[in-house]
Amino acid sequence: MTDVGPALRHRDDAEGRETLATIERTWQSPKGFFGWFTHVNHTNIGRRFVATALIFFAIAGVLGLLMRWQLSAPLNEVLDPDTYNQVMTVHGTAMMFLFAIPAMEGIAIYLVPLMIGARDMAFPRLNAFGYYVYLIGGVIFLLSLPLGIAPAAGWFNYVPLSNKEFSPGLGVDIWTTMITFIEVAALTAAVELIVTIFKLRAPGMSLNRMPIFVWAVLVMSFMILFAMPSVIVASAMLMMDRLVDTQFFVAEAGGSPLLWQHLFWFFGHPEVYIIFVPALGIVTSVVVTFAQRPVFGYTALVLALVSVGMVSFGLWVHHMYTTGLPFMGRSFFMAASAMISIPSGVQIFCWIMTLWGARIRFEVPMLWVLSFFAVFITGGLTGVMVASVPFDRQVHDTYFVVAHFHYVLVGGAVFPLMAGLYYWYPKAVGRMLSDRMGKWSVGLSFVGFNLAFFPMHQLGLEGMPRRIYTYLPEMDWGFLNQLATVGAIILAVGFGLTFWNLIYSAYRGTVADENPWNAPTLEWATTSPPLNCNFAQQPVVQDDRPLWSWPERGKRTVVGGLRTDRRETMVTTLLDARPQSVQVLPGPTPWPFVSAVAASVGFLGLIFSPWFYLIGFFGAFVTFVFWFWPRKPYRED
Amino acid sequence: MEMQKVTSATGLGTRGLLLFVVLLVSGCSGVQSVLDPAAPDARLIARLSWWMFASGTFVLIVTLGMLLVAVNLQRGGDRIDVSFRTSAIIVAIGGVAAPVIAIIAVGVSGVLIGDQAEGAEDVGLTVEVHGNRWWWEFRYLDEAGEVTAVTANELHLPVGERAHLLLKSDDVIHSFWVPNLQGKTDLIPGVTNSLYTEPEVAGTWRAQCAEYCGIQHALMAALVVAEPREAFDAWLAQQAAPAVVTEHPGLDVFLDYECGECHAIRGTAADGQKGPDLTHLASRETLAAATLPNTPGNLGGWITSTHKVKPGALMPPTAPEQQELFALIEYLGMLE
Amino acid sequence: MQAESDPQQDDLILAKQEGREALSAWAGWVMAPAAWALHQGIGYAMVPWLCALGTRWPYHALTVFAVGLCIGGALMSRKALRRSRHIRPEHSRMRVRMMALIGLMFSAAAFGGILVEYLPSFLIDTCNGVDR
Amino acid sequence: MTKDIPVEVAVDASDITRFAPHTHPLWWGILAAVAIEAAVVANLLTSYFYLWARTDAWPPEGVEPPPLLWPTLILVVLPLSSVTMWWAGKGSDAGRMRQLALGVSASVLLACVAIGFRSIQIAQFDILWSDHAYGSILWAITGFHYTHVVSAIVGTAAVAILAWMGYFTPERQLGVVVDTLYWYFVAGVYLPIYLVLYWAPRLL
Repeated sequence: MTDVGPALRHRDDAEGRETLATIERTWQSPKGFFGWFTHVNHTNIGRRFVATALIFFAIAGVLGLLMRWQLSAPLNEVLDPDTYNQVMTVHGTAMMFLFAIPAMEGIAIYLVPLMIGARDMAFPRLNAFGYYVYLIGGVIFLLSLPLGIAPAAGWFNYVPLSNKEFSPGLGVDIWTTMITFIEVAALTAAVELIVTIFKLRAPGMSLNRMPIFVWAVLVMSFMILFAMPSVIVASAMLMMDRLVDTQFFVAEAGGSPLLWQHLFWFFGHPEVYIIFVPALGIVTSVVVTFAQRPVFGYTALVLALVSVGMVSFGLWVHHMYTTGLPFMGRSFFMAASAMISIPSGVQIFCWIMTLWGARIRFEVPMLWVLSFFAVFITGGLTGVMVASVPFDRQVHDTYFVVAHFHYVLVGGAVFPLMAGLYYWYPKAVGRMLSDRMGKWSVGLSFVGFNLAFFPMHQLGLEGMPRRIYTYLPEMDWGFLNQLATVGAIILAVGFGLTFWNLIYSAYRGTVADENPWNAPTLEWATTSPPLNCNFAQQPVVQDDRPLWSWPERGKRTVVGGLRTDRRETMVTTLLDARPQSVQVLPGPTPWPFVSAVAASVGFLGLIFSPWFYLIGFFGAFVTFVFWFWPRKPYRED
Repeated sequence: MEMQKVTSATGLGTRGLLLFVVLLVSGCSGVQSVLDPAAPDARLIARLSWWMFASGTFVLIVTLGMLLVAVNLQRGGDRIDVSFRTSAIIVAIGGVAAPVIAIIAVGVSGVLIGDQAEGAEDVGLTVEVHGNRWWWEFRYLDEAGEVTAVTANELHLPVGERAHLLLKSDDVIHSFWVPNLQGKTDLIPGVTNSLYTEPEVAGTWRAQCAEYCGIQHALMAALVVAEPREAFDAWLAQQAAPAVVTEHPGLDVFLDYECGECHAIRGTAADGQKGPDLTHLASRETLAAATLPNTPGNLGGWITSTHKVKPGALMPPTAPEQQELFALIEYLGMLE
Repeated sequence: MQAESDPQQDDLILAKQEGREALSAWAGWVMAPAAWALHQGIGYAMVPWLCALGTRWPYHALTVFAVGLCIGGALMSRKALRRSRHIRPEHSRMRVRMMALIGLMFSAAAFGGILVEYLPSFLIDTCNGVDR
Repeated sequence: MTKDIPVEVAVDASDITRFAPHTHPLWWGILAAVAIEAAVVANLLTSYFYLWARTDAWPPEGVEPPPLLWPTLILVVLPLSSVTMWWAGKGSDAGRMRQLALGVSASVLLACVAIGFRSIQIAQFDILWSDHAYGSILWAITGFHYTHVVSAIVGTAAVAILAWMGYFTPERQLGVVVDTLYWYFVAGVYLPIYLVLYWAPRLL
């Protein structure tokens, strides 16, 4: 703590150093192995979320490569069909639940408090709890694959295929319990983010001054809040069907297989946008910074984000066009599905107009964003096509759809995520990522991606269905599949370079400045990496780009009078962000970890016996009570 | 296929956009292809597809073109500030007006074409399609709804007549899809769905299960044969009749090894219902759900090493003595 | 407590209107999506019933109701927008304008969305594909 | 660069309250949790109607809808426990800590009575969860609400113990406020469940 850091440069005297040292001690996380389990600071938890998600991404990516290897030639025998189906199921599930959502949440957890000028999130301990839940659930889920007991019913687990009768063994049980468990983590993060954004914004940051990224995270969190419950209900029903012989999905006993599809897709469709909405926020941040001008159409972008969130709840039936629903009912969803093109179009053109004629710096994050444009627009256009009932009845469940959603998800979410990694890495680590490796990574990923997934459109139209472990030589799909496999390898090399870059630059990268890109938002107003307390003094803002307007105003406004000997952060009003009260945040504690372990015992046990419901419930409850029980000496004002 | 020559000629280094164009312009003639329609419904959808590909490509080029202009406009020069009004107009045209046109176009064309392509008028023949793990059964119904003939993995239809397929499943969800003829519809336990189709020309196409249904989903297919009415009638009469040979050493082998527990050969003691009806096995072109050509060698291989051909298939492999196997193959080969 | 150095009376005028504004500025946010969701959800669920009934008037009534909700939302948002016209762009209460503007646009979007979803009912027979 | 710009203290937090239980972030957190639970209930009730719509007989042949007596008694007891909860909150706002302790304890007792009634009523169900989808959804919704009442009781019991220990003060009553909010939800959500499970099959 000898370096006072720029945050307190105005008081770079003995007293200033002393004050900052006290605050930093207050906000410090314990060191050592056991200390690791007590961390609650959002920067620690956010970093862990992102790192874990990236590891899961790599694993799921390797599974994707395995599938591509198997499919590179007709009647290939790299994987036997059962293994292939397990690999396919785990690839899809892991990419969705273990990588995409947690990675976005992790970035949000890391950045949102910094961006809104808060010192931490509203419920730091809940945050830590969510992480352990995610880690435990994810590891157990992935372990099922090497043990050979992984689920093999596809990531959307259609009943009756996933019933006990047609999927005996533990696979689907592991899916239902662990996915529900991981969703608990997603829900805690969503609650946490909503409350943090609502109540902990820096004074002056009224709703119309929030960075677009924060708006995107807010929309994402609300979507999680309303979408996840339906898949939790669905998987709980499936769990009970398998465990205690309920009849929710059994047609002979009054149940309905279509109920599962409705519940699953009512979650499943928003899920795609849950992944994609924060990516839009990342794109906006990058576009603004590298065009060096305020975003065009702030209000329009907010409108677009919120309407993407809302409309996404009205599209789920377009996953069920082929299930024999009445035609008029389906036709309602045709227009609704195509409607998502309006907010997407508005956003794309707002970005184009922001970039129009600007002096753009083509740094690596900007290059990722440019590849995002090309790939995402293609995916969006095929998305409008599959909104059409007759066309969808031909391409549904074929490789055309595989191509479409990889264009949307990889192009629309992973490329922006990569842009985000390159953009915010200097802030989080304090060093720049290698530029050369970054450029190679963008180029290889872009070429590899298109080579891997573009031919799949053609394959789908030639009749290749999804989720097949092999195909006959007479089908003539061999060449395009080979092409796709080559592309997948190039794509993997591209992403792999970024992974290596992340590790390499942590030690060898050039040291990053406080604000290396000259960005306008608050996360760049503190040291790189941020102080334990984020901001020595919480900022007060007058517009949505404080770092550009402070120099113009010639002064930087801050909050004074927060105590240094305990963790305090400002609470402001929801809409106008007027100062309202001060929240005292809790310090390091192991209880979230203990609670997560207790809850995971309950969930894991459910695979074997329904009684673990009670064990987990009461186990978690007891630890919660310990967690919340006020400790003496009670807080005094 | 023609398309492959074109793509390989341009080489692997082809850039995305070029590839896009190349792939699109090369129609291909497959037995399982959306872009090679052989029925009015599929033709309508194929035409719609081409329209959508063309307009999609146009939109992609325009939007990316604008982006390229935007980012290249001022490389190194001074920055240009576009007025709020101009920007707003461009956003309104590109982001609102164009999508609205697209929505209306997609919506109206989808409704009209979709409705027509699912049309249920002038239905002649009715066939029950049963999805099983992992093979198809077709039961031909007469006017009264009685089953006249049962066959497996080979659907025959008269040319130029609209057939009504009743889709049923007793195990998991499957989806019946003949890309050349019609879009797919799912077979869902507890529900009977309908699909209407009308081949325009005589020919053979491939039907594929399109909804993931377990370990052998990949190789769950069937042949769809469209033939003129007379040929079809003859075929149906033949399929409706009991087995042509009911006394043969091979049949004894069949019964000894309990094949009759699952398979039926009408006119003999074999009356199992779990597996495909084999009464006229020799009349079919393929074995194992359109996976192998129907030759004596393949039949023997399928009987003895079922799980090498299709791991996880529900038929247990049988290992008769060589003599018995030959008799069995010979007998099954006589079941015209 | 204000971070801005705005004239005090500005805040006073605004504070008086706050209650009404808070409601009307949010009207479009709540009513428009609700109208769209109702129209779509109920419309979707009522198709087999409409087919059995042999008439479409319940659906028309539903559409009129949903469109009415949208128009109501739009009117209230417009009112909030007008009332907030004098707010200076650098004031933090600019967000009232933003909320109202977004509410207005939501109402317009939902209105359009409902009409586009309403359109097919004129082009096709209700009973197509209602087998069960 | 930011660090070179002179600083001005625009908001002084020294005098701003550290105790604001009614606008505390935790209050909003519980509200979000309630929104999640409400979404779960909405999904369950929608599933109930969906299954109903796809079945010929609901409840299935030979099964009676659950009797009305006990559920209706619960409909009295649970709101009553909310009233005592509200009264307890009033007390803690005004600094009458005895009232708080009494009110909270009364709520716990009333909820225990409700759980008792609920158990009787579950024993009266005419159908098992494994017999028919109707039984499955009936038991699932009932079990869901049962679990919530139990967890509300456990949480409130903890608050009651703290209240008797004299932990709470007018400033330090966040626990009471959030517990009350959750309690209102658990009591309030019973109404739609009651109407759907007990009246809908009789009336529709």
